[in-house]
Amino acid sequence: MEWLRRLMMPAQGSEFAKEIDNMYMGLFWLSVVLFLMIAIPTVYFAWRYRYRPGRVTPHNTHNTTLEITWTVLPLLLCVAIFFWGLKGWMEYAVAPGEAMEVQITAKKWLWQFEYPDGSRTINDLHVPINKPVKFIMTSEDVIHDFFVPDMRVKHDIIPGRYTEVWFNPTVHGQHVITCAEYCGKGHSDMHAVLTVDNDAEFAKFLETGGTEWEDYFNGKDPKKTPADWGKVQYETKGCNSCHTIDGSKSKGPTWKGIYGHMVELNNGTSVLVDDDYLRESMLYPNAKVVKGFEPIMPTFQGLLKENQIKGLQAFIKSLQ
Amino acid sequence: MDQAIKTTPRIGDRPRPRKNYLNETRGFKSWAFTLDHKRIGIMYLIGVLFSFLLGGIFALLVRLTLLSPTHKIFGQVLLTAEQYNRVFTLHGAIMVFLFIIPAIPASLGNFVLPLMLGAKDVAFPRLNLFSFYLWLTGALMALTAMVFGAVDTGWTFYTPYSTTTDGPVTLMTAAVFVLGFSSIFTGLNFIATVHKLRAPGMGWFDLPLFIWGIYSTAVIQVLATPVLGITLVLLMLERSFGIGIFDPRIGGDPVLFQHFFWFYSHPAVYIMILPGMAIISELIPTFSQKTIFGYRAIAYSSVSLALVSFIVWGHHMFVAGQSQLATVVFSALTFLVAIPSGVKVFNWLGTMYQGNIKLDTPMLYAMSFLVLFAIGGLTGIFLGTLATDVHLTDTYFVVAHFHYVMMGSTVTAFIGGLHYWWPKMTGRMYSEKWGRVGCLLWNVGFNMTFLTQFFLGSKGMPRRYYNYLDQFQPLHAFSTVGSWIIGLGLFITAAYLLASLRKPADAPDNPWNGTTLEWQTSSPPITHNFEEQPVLEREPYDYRPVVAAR
Amino acid sequence: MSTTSVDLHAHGHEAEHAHDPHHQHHFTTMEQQFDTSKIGMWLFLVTEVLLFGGLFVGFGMMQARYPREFVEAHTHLVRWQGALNTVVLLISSYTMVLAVNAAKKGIKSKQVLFLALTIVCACIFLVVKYFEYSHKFEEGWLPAKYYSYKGDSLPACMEKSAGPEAAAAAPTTPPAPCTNGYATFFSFYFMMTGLHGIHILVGIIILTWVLIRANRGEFSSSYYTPVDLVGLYWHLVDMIWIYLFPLYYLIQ
Amino acid sequence: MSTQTQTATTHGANAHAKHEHGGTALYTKILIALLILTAITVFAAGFDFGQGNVVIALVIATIKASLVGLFFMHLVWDKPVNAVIAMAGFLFLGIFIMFCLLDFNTRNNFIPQNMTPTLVPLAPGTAPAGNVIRTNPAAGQAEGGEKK
Repeated sequence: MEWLRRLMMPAQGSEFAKEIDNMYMGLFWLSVVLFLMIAIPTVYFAWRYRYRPGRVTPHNTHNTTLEITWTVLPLLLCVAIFFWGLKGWMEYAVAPGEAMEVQITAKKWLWQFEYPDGSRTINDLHVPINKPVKFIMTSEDVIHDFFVPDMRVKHDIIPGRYTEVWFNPTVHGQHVITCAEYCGKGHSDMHAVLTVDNDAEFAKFLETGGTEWEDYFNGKDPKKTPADWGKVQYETKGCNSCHTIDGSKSKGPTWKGIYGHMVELNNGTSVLVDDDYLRESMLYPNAKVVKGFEPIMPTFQGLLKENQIKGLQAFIKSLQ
Repeated sequence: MDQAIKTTPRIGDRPRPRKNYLNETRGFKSWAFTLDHKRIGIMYLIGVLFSFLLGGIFALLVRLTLLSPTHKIFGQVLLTAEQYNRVFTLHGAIMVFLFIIPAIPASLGNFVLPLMLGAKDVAFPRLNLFSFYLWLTGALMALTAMVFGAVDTGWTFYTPYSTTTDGPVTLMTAAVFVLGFSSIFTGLNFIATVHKLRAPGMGWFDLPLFIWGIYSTAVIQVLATPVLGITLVLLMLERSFGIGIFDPRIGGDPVLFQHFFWFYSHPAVYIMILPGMAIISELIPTFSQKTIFGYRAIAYSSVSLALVSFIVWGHHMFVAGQSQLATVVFSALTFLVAIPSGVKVFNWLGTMYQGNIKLDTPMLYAMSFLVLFAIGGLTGIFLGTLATDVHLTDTYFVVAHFHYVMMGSTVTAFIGGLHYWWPKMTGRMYSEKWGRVGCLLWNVGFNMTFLTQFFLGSKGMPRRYYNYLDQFQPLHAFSTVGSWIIGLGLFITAAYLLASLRKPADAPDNPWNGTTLEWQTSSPPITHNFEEQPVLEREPYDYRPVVAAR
Repeated sequence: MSTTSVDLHAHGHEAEHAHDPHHQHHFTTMEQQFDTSKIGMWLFLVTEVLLFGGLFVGFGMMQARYPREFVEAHTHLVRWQGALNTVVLLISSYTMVLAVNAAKKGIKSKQVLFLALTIVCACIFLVVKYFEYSHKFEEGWLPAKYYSYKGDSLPACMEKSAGPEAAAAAPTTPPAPCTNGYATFFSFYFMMTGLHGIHILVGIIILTWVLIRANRGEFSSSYYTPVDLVGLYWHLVDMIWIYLFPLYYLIQ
Repeated sequence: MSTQTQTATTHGANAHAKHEHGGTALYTKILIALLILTAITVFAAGFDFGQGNVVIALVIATIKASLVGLFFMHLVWDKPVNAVIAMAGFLFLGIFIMFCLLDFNTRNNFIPQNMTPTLVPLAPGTAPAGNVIRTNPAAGQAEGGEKK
């Protein structure tokens, strides 16, 4: 009966999906049996006891045994089905502790995914294969619903609150993510692609910090230059808590007008501010500290991806 | 028929009285200010059928739009996404609030209930007329909202979408508020009528089962609808003043809105289905010419369905962000609904067993009900079960499920009941042959349209989608074709029913050999229903020959 | 199941009581008519209970959500005004029940007196309410987005988020002044007391109508349904206030 | 056989008027009881019982409402059906409250009840279309802090 399952259900992307399918098919066959128990007598009685003028019908008002039977048996059946459903639900509801956490922010009408290392993607979710992933979701406007048919999971995303859902993908490749709670004009176009990567692919994906940066480097959008990408890093990676971009002094040197100029270091030497120096300062900040400043900057090794460093370099270069 | 008359004691095919409720008085005023429950019932009937037509047109538009993923008909885009959202909202809101909820209780119920009780009228005739005008006001407000661009919230008005979207949402919710009060007053009227205006000799367990169904419905109408009223008021205030209860932006909780909404709207589902079941409980014994099997079981199951319907509303919110515990509790309680529904179905089958079954049009609809309701009910199990619901909720599976229950069951019963009481209401018999054709088309079209949608849903097609993935196209097209067959069937039904009105009155007082009191008066009934106060001498559905009874 | 004799008996009554001008044709007896009206009224009251009930539920849920804001907002209500109104309404209920009693006995003078007293109490209630409302308006304790009182002690949203996880984040978040809980409290205050006030107003109107009819001497021991039903309505309005009073004025 | 028809036949139309219920003396006593209960509830509110205050206030209110219902609204003497209707109203209101509370009180176990105004800086329009880069650093950090 595998063909029938295939006919009715989408591809199975996880062990959980298999369980749901088993349950679905179980209920399906049960329903078929119960349906025939109702439909066959309906048709059969209509034919077998069809109208004959003058036939006197028996005056059967009730049969207590029969009625108790068909009250109690369905009740027992229902109790069994409830617990069956509860079992699957518990699995759905409780994420394993070691699950990787991905933040989802839904908005009319797109999905933003944010990974533990801060990488972000839009409408493009990558997860490693055979590792549980937990999604912590919130919405910026109205209620949306994160629905991955292949994983058989779905949960509403509610503004002003966090909701959670998880799955453990076992099938390599692409799956559909759709919004299942009506959210207006673009509701039916609110799709995203879930790509289940193997470990190497996922590591590569994380290394480049998602795919969003590509938009800033491919030159398609004049509003998205590498310098803009750097500005985003400046604001989100915490650079702005110590470095200003307007020339004023803070805990660290300002970035305004330093690129291409010599600066004096606290060991008395001078250095030209170029891409190499900037990269070194981000990854090994205490190697060359500018005169008049404490060596307090933490290393950003591992926190900044190559494209982000490039972006920051371009951003600083643009601050003339 | 001759033989049948001999076997039952109370067919009064007396000469047709010259004056009946239709021709007693004439003129617009005699209808507009009538206090006669039969005339009010007829006015309701015209109103709800008009709403059904309107809602049906929107349904056909929705299906037509979904025929292809490009939405192009003869090279033209039929509806844009915004228009589509408005059209499915209108379809839902009109069908639910203007059609299904008042359909059976307010139209057929209004007409038949006092007749069945052997009463001259409902308890509060003026209130009855008032609720009709409330319905009319609500309907006009909804139409006005439609003219002013209509709303795109879905009939559920979920916040915060409904508090932030454009369009005359406030007017639309006000319309639903007014319609709610119409429903409340109808229910209130019926409860009082059933309590106090039963014919002499009619105890609670001598009530026809139709009355039990309508009574249970009325209980829900009175207890649940006020909460809808206050929910809509809160929604309007939230939208206009930002009171901070439903919109998270100003500190509210959107899930609380869903609690409020479903506290009414789940019981409202039973406002829709219970009267349908009530009609079936009349049709099956009448056309089986056999006493109902398990009278008390059916009566109790109606009442228990009404009561249980109040404690299961959370099953609409399994994945909507309510607490895990609440979800589990609501799922467990939801299964309770299955029991009385099953009991009813088995009892109906028990009634047909060894009957003398005449396959007239109303009985065909009753049998369709059994089959369609079985599908609707059984697919409900998939949705009540926690784990499978996660996958199926908010998809076309749900759409198909509730159409099987609301349309396949309630509307089927409504049409069956309309055919059943048509001779009583109008004094005319309709074409039996065309009746059967209509019923056949209804069944074929309905199953084509909605059985398909179960597959769409389980495959992962979310509901309320304008665009869809290409893989769903064949099923959508099939479903759309089915909707045209439904439309054709209903068109034929409307045509032969209207055609029957052109004939002179030809219906006998008791064309189906029914045993309930409404068949004891003339067709159509006289203004005060009965020449003399009928007295219940035997329990209802007693088909034993008179000799045996005495 | 029954016998026909009962029915004939009932028919006899119909003929007997057909004279009463208030007797509607579809009722067999006046008592049946009275009982039916009463059931209808009680059903209506149930819908009123559930209508208000929705607001009570909303209030309860929002109180659970903003416990501190709600408690603080409660202190802005003047307890003695609430208490005075409670007493006034209880007394009006008392005069109402005496009016019904008088109508039942057919004593016209007492009916008029007690109905008038009830109306007076209702008016006193509204006057007190007027002073209460105008004070709230002056201070800016207004519902929803019109809330403009500046003296609240806590920035509501910040306080709410101060869970263990959010604690670390809190210092970096600018403390956004947020009146959510307070405004919601006053939204509910105005909605619930306002809806109740509307019911009082409607009560005054129908009490006046009944008073006029009583003054005409329309009510007697055989027909006093309107007085009785208006009485039921009035007691329900009182009953709702019995719950509103502690919920709003006493929890501080 | 319906009971009301029997009642009608035995009592006649004015039957209800002949039942002597209540009376001024009883109503006065009820009024005094209500006023005393009001005083008690105001008095009790002066003490701090924590959550107990609400319970005490509601219990007293329910006693008062019952007195009004039973005596002023004649439920004690009335046909039982009216009392059943009245109880049904409160019963279903109770169901409504109970299940809402069931949800609200157990929700926090699973979802952090977190109402920081992350929405405010992220309001639509502040972010470029088609992109949700957060321009407000504070919001970004706050979000990061809450996340884990």
